[in-house]
Formats: sequence, structure tokens, C-alpha cells
Amino acid sequence: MTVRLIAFARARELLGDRRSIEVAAGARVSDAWSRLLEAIPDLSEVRGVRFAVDGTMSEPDRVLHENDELAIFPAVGGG
Amino acid sequence: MTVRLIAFARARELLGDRRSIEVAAGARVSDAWSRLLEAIPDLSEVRGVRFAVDGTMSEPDRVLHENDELAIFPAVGGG
Amino acid sequence: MMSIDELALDPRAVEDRVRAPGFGGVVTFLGVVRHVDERGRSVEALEYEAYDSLALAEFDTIAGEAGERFGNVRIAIAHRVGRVASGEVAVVVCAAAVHRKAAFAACQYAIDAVKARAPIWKREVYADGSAAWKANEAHA
Amino acid sequence: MMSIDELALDPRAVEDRVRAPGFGGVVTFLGVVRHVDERGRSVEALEYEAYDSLALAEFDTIAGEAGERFGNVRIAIAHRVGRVASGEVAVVVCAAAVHRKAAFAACQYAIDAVKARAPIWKREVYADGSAAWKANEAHA
Repeated sequence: MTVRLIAFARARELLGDRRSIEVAAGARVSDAWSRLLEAIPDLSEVRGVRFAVDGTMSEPDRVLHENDELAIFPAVGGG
Repeated sequence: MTVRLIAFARARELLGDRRSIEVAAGARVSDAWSRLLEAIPDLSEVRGVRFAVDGTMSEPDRVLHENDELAIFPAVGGG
Repeated sequence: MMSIDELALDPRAVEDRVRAPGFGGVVTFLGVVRHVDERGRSVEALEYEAYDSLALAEFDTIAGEAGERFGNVRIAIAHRVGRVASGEVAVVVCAAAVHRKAAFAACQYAIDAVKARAPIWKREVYADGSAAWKANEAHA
Repeated sequence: MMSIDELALDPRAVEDRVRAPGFGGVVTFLGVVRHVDERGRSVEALEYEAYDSLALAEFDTIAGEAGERFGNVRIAIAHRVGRVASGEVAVVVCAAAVHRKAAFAACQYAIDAVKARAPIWKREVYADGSAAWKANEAHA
């Protein structure tokens, strides 16, 4: 199934113009993130990566659904 | 000798249009204040009266000089 | 950096007195005349009266104290006198510092000190036309 | 009461969102871009990027928390995004309360929370044209 992608800050720069990713049915946020790290290893430098799904902050074990929007971004604050 | 007077807030209202007071040579702020209380007994209602001489906060024992400007006003703040 | 005037206050102009390169945090306090007093009486306006020269000197003293306590801060204080209608701004205190924590602390210190110590008095004017002198601290 | 926009910020307009009858204390924080960073490097501008929908929701959450902690307070937050030159205002937080103590506390709580939690990132752009992403908290 297809999951749409948006990203911010350093994650946005590294993601480039990629707008979606294909994952297996029942995949979780962490699965999508692993696929992305395989495709773009430099993403591992994103400091304290955080996720949101359809505009809601989400943990890595959140299950994804067809056409969900997965947002990827560095940790906020604390610097 | 003549001491000029200014006053603020309730003290100003009670002092009316009086602009000066005559006191003996060597008189202190407290002497001038006593003379004023005799002339205008209602001045006793000024809450926590304070004095300044020639623009500087002054204690009642400050000695006055000819043509000094004595300022009279209620306590500030703390209310 | 300090002013006492009968004209309406312009908080942005007061802020401009303290803004400077490197001062990343600017905190501004506006004291606004409330339309009811502590006992629920309807207030039309406050009438402020200042011993100008002494009040301006006190503002400078307060700014100096804030600098001793909170380091490199810039403080401006503008107080209105005369009749200030409810809803209008009676006092503006601005503090700028390199970091925001010092700016907040300095601004709060300065307005607390102004209310407690500056030779400025006020009279509440009620809707029925009566009026009463108030302790300075009571209004905001 | 909340906004994220590329246009220059107007602090007075943000204040107007929180001013209301009976709210005698209004505290405004301006976060201004500093011209040097912590290591003394010359900064031309910061470039801010926000996850708008999430950031606006977080602003609302923060305002709600301030109300729980400090009582009857009105909070407005305006954050600029895009390029903000040094000396310009990047964020405005206003808090109004009946008394000034709550207004100061609420304003400081809100800006601290915005810096720590809002999904807004920034990049320092140096005089030599290079740039670096910064943790949000670093700038003011």
C-alpha cells in the first residue's frame, strides 16, 4: 500500500522530492521508517526523529493505512 | 524665612492655593509640617505623609533654608 | 528611556527605546485601567498625578537596580498622567536582554518597583461622578 | 488567537487579540533574531519552518495549559516562518490577565512551551552564506 510522506527541516532536505513510500499491508510507522533508511541512509542523521500520522503525533508502533500521510521531522526544542 | 510649598494628591487638594509658609530660621521639615497642621488641621488625614526638599526625599529632621521648596505628599504604593 | 506624559502611550515606541542588536528577548508590560474596581464599582477613568522629577529619578534608580540584579538589561518606563479612561494604557514597562529569562525578570521587577515606590498617585473616578484616591498598588 | 505566517509580525495586533475589559495586565514577549550566535558567529538571518497544523494545535494546547495553571488568562501566539533577518521579530507571545502577576507567569510559560514543544525548526544563515539547523531552544 502507499503511504504519503511529508518531512520538515533536515529530514525534508534529506528526503528530497520523494512524496510516498510503498509498505506492506499492516505495516507500522517503524516499518516505513526502516524502508526509508534503507533507501536514504543519511536520514539516520536526523536528530531524535519524530513522526505524525495524518496530523497527529504518533509512536513508531502505530499501524499505517493506505493513503495515510506520514510526517517525519527532527525532535523539537531541548537544544 | 519663607519656604515654598508644593503638594500632591490628597495633600495638594487640602493645601489649596497656599504656595509658601513662614518658619523660624533653623526650622526643620517637622516644624514646617506642624505649622501647616495648625493652619489646616485636615492635613492630618494625609496617609503616611512624606516630604522632599528641593526634589530630594527628606526626613522630618532635615533643616530648611530660605527659599527651599518643600514637597508634601501621601505615601506611595503598598496599598 | 523614561517618560511621564499626558498623551496616550505608544507601547511600540517605548519598545523601540530598548531594542538593540544582540538583545534577543524583549518583554513589555502594559498596565490597563480596569472598568471595575475590587468592590465591583464601575470605574470610568483613573486620574494620575506624578511628582515628575522625583518619579523620573526613581525610574532611573529602578532600571539601575534591575541591571545589578539581572545583568545586561535595557529598561524603559513610560507613565501616563492625567485622566486615563478605563481600557486605556496607564503605564508601559519594557525590558530587553540577551535572553528572555532576564528580560521577564527585569520587566517584572521594574513594574513591581514602579507601583511600590514611584511618587505617582491615582484617583478612581466612578460612573456617578464621585472619586477616591487609591493606593498606587491597587490597580493592576 | 494563534497564527503562523511569513509576513513581518505586528506585536500591537497580537496584543489586540488578548486585550479585553477587566484584563488589567498585558505582557508581551518579542523574540528577536540576534546578530551573533553563541559562538560569536555573525548571523544574517534565521530561516524558520513550521509544521503549521500541528504547531497551531500545540499553541492552543499551551494556551489551555496556561489557563489551567494561572486562571483567567488570554493568550495569543504569532510565529513568523521563512527568512527572518537579524534584528527582526520571529515570535510574539501575549498574555492578558486581571492582575499582572498571572499575565507575566502565563506569558513566560507559553513562550517556554513554544520553544520546547512547537514543531518549528530553524536554520541559522551566516554572513558567509553557510547555514546550520539549530535546536529551537537555542535562540532566545
